[in-house]
Amino acid sequence: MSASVAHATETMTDLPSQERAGVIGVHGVTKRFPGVIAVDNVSLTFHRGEVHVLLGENGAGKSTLVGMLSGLQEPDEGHLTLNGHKARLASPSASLEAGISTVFQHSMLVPTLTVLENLTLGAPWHERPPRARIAARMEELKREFALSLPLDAVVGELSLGQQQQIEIARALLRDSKVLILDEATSMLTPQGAQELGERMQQLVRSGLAVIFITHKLAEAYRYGNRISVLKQGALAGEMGPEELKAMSEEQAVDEIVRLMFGREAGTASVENRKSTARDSIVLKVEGLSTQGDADVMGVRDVSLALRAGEIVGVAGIDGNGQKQLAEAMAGQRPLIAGHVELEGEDITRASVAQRRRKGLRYLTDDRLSEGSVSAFPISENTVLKDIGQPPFWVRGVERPQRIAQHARDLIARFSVRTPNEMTPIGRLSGGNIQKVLLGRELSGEARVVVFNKPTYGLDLKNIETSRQRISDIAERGLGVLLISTDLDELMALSDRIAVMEGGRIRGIVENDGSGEALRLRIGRMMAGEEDHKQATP
Amino acid sequence: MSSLLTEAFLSSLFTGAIVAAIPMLLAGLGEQMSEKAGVLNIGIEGMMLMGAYMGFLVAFSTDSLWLGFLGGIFGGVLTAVVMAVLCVRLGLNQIVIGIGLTLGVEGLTALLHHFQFSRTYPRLPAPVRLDIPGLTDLPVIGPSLFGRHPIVYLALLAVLVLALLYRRTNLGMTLRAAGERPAALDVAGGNVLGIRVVAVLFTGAMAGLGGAYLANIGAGLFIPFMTGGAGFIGIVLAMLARGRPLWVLIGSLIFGAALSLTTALQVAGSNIPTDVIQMLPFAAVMLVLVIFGRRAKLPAALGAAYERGAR
Amino acid sequence: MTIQDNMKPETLEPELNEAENVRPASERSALERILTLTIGPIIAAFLLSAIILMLVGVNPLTYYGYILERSLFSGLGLQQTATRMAPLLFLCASLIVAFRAGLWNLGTDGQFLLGAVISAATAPLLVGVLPGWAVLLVGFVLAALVGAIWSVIPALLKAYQGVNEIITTLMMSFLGVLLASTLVKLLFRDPATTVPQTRTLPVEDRLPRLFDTSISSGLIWGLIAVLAVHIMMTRTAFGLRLRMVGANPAAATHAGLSVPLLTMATFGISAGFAGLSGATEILGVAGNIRANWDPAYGLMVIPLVFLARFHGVGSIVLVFFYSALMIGSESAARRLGVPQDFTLVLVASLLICLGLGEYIDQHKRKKER
Amino acid sequence: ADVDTIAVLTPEQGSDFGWNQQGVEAAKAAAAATGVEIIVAEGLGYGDVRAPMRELAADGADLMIAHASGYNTAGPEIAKETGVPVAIVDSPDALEKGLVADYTLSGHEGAYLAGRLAAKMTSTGTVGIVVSGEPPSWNSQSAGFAEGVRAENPEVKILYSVIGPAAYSDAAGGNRVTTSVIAAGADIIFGQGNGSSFGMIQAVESNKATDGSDVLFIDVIGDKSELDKGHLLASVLWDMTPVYTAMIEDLKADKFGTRGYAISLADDSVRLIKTPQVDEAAWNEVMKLREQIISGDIKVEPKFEAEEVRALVTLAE
Ligand SMILES: Nc1ncnc2c1ncn2[C@@H]1O[C@H](COP(=O)(O)OP(=O)(O)OP(=O)(O)O)[C@@H](O)[C@H]1O
Ligand SMILES: Nc1ncnc2c1ncn2[C@@H]1O[C@H](COP(=O)(O)OP(=O)(O)OP(=O)(O)O)[C@@H](O)[C@H]1O
Ligand SMILES: [Mg+2]
Ligand SMILES: [Mg+2]
Repeated sequence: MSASVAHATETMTDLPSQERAGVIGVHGVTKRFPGVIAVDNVSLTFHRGEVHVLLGENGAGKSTLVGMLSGLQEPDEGHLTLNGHKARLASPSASLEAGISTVFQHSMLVPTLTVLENLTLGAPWHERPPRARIAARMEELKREFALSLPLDAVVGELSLGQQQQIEIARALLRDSKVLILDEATSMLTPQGAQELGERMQQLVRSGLAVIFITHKLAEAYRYGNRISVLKQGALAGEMGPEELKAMSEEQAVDEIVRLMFGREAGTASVENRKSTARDSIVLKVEGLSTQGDADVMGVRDVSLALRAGEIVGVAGIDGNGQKQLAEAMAGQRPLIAGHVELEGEDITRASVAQRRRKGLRYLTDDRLSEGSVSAFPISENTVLKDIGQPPFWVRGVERPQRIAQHARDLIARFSVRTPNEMTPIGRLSGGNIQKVLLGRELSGEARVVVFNKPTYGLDLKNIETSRQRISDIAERGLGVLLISTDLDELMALSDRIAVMEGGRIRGIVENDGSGEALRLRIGRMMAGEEDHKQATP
Repeated sequence: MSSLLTEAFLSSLFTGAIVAAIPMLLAGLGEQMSEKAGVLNIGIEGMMLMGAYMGFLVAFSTDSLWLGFLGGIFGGVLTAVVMAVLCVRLGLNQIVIGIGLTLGVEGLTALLHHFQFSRTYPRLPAPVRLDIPGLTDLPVIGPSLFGRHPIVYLALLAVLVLALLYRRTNLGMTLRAAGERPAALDVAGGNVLGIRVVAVLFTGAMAGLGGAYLANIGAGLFIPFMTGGAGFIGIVLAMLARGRPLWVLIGSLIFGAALSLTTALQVAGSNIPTDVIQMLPFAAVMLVLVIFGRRAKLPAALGAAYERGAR
Repeated sequence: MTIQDNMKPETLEPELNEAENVRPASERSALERILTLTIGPIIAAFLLSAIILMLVGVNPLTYYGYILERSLFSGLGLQQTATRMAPLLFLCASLIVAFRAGLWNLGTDGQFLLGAVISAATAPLLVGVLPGWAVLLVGFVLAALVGAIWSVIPALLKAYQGVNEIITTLMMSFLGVLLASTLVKLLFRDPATTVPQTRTLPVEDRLPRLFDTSISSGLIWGLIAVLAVHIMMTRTAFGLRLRMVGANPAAATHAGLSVPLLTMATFGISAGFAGLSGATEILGVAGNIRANWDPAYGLMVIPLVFLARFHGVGSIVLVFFYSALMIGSESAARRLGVPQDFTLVLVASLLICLGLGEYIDQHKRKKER
Repeated sequence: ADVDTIAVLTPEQGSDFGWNQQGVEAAKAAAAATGVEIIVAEGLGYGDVRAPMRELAADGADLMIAHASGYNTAGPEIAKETGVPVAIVDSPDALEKGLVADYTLSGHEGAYLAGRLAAKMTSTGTVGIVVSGEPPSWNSQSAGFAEGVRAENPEVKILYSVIGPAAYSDAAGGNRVTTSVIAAGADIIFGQGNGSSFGMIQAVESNKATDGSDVLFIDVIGDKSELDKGHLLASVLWDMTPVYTAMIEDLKADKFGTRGYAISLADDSVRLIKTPQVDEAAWNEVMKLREQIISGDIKVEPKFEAEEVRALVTLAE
């Protein structure tokens, strides 16, 4: 790892000075959306031969800035420059023509088309697909970057990691001058992320400018030559190559955190919480199996027991049956075998609503398309899982006042930032939606809460408060099943960690604080190796 | 039943199937392109009717069937322009505007017909037919398949041309991207609204041609409301054809055959009440929907307006 | 099939809430918005239609004046307008349920006719057997049932197979229209007439007229139906469930609702109201049904309900407006020689102009921030 | 009673060379003959006609002729409600003195003659009947035609086909079905339809019979000879002027509603139009038959049911 860091800080020196004007720049740009100033009078220059890292909390305006550079949005104020000249990028094609290639935060592939077609996308409609040319270029990429893709595979059938590779390949195929990667490492394994880091360094050495956006501060330090921090749309600080080189990783991270949050955010985070597990078993799952199909993996023969006050983590690479397990427990997915017990009561046949009333709660990982109805006001969203129940409904008739009051309480208790409870929930930021959903799951008599990736996509500050809440819940004596792809999170919070792979539990390990060794053991199980020292309570 | 399988029965079946299939084929091919590109073009019925009216008007006033077809295409495109502006460029609801357009064109053409033709009912001369020597003389299928107006062969050729275009050029891929993930096409440098507008206009052109066929070849004159749901059948054909022109052809032939079977059964003197026979084509479509409906995979962004950068 | 997600009528609504909740008072005045959203487009639509009238040589002022006079300003015209509203109101109720629940029930014409046929077939036979009110009740109940039954196939296909309801309901509608006339000819035909039609329910056994007018009390029931549906959809738990399925089925499943069952229920209620609509026309006005009769109200009401943004009161206003137009234009057809089809042109122009108005409004609001 | 204004109500525009046009023109002629004013209300559709009827009553009509079988429920009801006499069609039993009269129109005698003519002139030995729907008045003509063909030559095959749904305006459907019928061997088509008849004529003009000869068309109710391009053989023309005139006179004489009215060969209210395509010899024979019908030597009974028609045409065994 230190090798690549060394590369990173070297490349700058031998570039001709005229290049210092910057291949692309933004000057005093401002972009407003209803109710928010997404980007606020930002000026930045991106240079050839540099990996320029953009950092900032959720909603800081990073993607909006990217949008302006890639022609998706035009600034309300300010302007862009290309090679020092004022320029306008009115459409994505204008941006592509200017030599700017972007890998967006959210996948921009067409899942029903083949890899080749996705790589050709945007070519004039009357031309024939340039298969031979693309195949030849892919060969080159394969040699240069070890990027290898099945050209005739349908994209939707590939893994998310492979899909991200397609997007990177697409950006590389266009002989671009600027490459923008917006959270391009989010779906990659640590290994993949490192490869990408090395690839970026390779690219800047060949004369490109790379703009790299990430939430992982260590990555920023390791792969970046220059770091800019955005805060609430405005530029909060910049760290040049010399400055960066002079700092250690820890120092740099501290500095970034200070710039981003204005305080030492990292320190207060829940470090290996103390177990609050009690003896009574609140949730027991035995031999649970679900039907799989082409799109979703089935869960096979999962058994698990959860004690009051205990947090059991579920680790695994995304898509190995975790979501299906959670859904099966919540009653959302039919079982083909096995049974579920809640505090000794068999709830295998209970419906979602019945389970909820008995105290089994499930916080989905898909806040927007599953957890909330974005067009409905916050107030209605807080009671979506209690439709028809008193006190919000009396004999089926809505009590709007009661609901509004309930929503206002929840907003206050979970400090949801919103104009009022009538605001459509889709208008809130991801973190605030998450707070509403959390509040919804925890209201009333909860006994067991299943969290599915509760901090996914949140910024450091929000991650921290969310983790604190989860830990508090366990302390109150609830059982918590915590599904996450983030091993650090699991190791910080869980009493035990179950590892899922291929729809099965490969093993359950005690979180004994053994650090790297445990991490390695879990990693092996995630890759499908059976763990024989299963620890069951 | 064996006595039904006479030459008379079969030739009326084949003849009727082809005659009935052509307008639906044209409409279905047109609709297919819109649907691929993510626009559910419910206004196609109106486009057909406008095509029928304009097609007849031009053919009648210029004495040229071919100019008439051009007129039909123009009429269809004219209607499609409204749809393209309102639904593609401005993002208004496609179903409501589609229904509105259809109603509007029904009213408008009936009104114009009333003031122009309703006292005289002018008709066009019988269309020339392209007799293919030898083939036309074949028993049963000869006169039905061959010896039709050239536009029939053009419609069949359109199936081939479209299939090739979709397969051999970037067109198919671009359309599918616009229908599946318009944002992906946009950021790749494609022109989402452009391709959608083109698709909607193409639908208008094909529907207009289909309408002109109905008026000029099918009837020899324009009658208000004469399309009678052919456009809606086109929508169903396009939805079931999963993006393949050949399937639209097969579907339209099946539907045409079902329509024609109602005639053929009657001509053959079947004793089933005609009211019951006439439900056949629609019952056939429902049956197909019940059996295959699930497989009618529609584009993910079908019906959704695209606005760059919206979220 | 994800088409439903995009085309959900429900998803078109948020702009409304936005207008209510977020806009600070300082922005464009309410008056200006009303101008761009309603009054402007209505005037534009009438102007557009006026141009078309002028093209065919009719003086638009004479025409519009005539329509107003005939449908609203004469006692007789107003009564006719009110009577014409009844079946349309029931159709509004039908569509409001479906649209708010995210389903495109485009098959109301078939449901309407089959409802009409069953009520026309049964009611006259029951006269004398049951008391008058019971005859009507049976007619209405059967019509609702038959309408609902006609939606079962699209409902099942949609709920359990995900088959797009636009095509299935349209096809079932074509089929229903044919079946209705076949039933009249083959099963329910009045043997006493040469014309294929059902037995006639005597005038005195139909829905009572209001006071001393010729207005059918179907109007009252239609108004009740629309308002009841409106309240159900906006104020009850059941309505919220339906709306939730409409707005986001995944969230509904997540919240423990049975999306397939609620989908079936939506179809049943919507189609049931369409059947009732057919029954009001028969039991309130026509008294019998003839083979091949198809007023095709269903497709026409869709734009109206849409323009009203699925709002009950808004729909009532638009139905009133449309009925007046229909009555007036029937009269104008005779006096001014403009075929009734012209109303279609007028409604289409309205739809287009109101759509444009909405677009302009949104655009302006975007620019303002 | 005093009669100064009558009204005629038609479902479609009175310019269709058929049912509506004949009705409107006859009403105008009858009004002129009896010296009364006339209000023409055309294009009212097949829906609820109560609103326009109430309005016409309020506008002072002394007699309303509801010229569509779809109006025969509303007609008597409005007559009772407003007291204005109404004439309706196809309801012989609905007579009510001073209020409701019926005129049941059946051109079966004319159609019979057309059938005789067709059977004489067919060269393929097959004739076709194409109808857009099966209302009673058309059934009676289809049956009359088939009986005529049978009587002339039992060997001639009679193909029968109903176009289908929405068929009244389905010109293309008319063409398609007629084309099929021609392909199945017919060389003379007896066609009944509104807008769809024009499609039938188009098919007749653009297809050759299976033996290569020209196909001919026999029309009903109206007179399309000015539109003809050499394929019109005849038309069974209905003239309602005598009917309406009699009605007005009965009304004046306070006898309205005491009898029904009909059209017949005898007073030429039903007659066959001759075109250049008619074979002279055949025509003369047919005219002789006409005399026999009028004199009662040949009896042609009207048959209003679709089943009765199907029983007469050629069925599969
Ligand atoms: N199209 C849009 N419409 C409305 N608001 C938007 C839009 N795009 C961005 N915003 C808002 O602008 C702000 C900046 O968003 P942006 O996506 O740039 O943040 P980000 O820094 O990329 O955040 P993240 O780390 O979550 O990706 C946010 O408050 C966001 O909600
Ligand atoms: N469709 C939209 N229309 C208007 N405003 C929107 C829209 N989407 C998002 N926003 C604005 O964007 C903000 C939320 O954006 P986003 O979801 O990117 O936030 P976030 O960065 O995830 O926030 P958090 O830090 O709380 O997670 C809201 O404040 C809202 O005003
Ligand atoms: Mg971002
Ligand atoms: Mg976010």
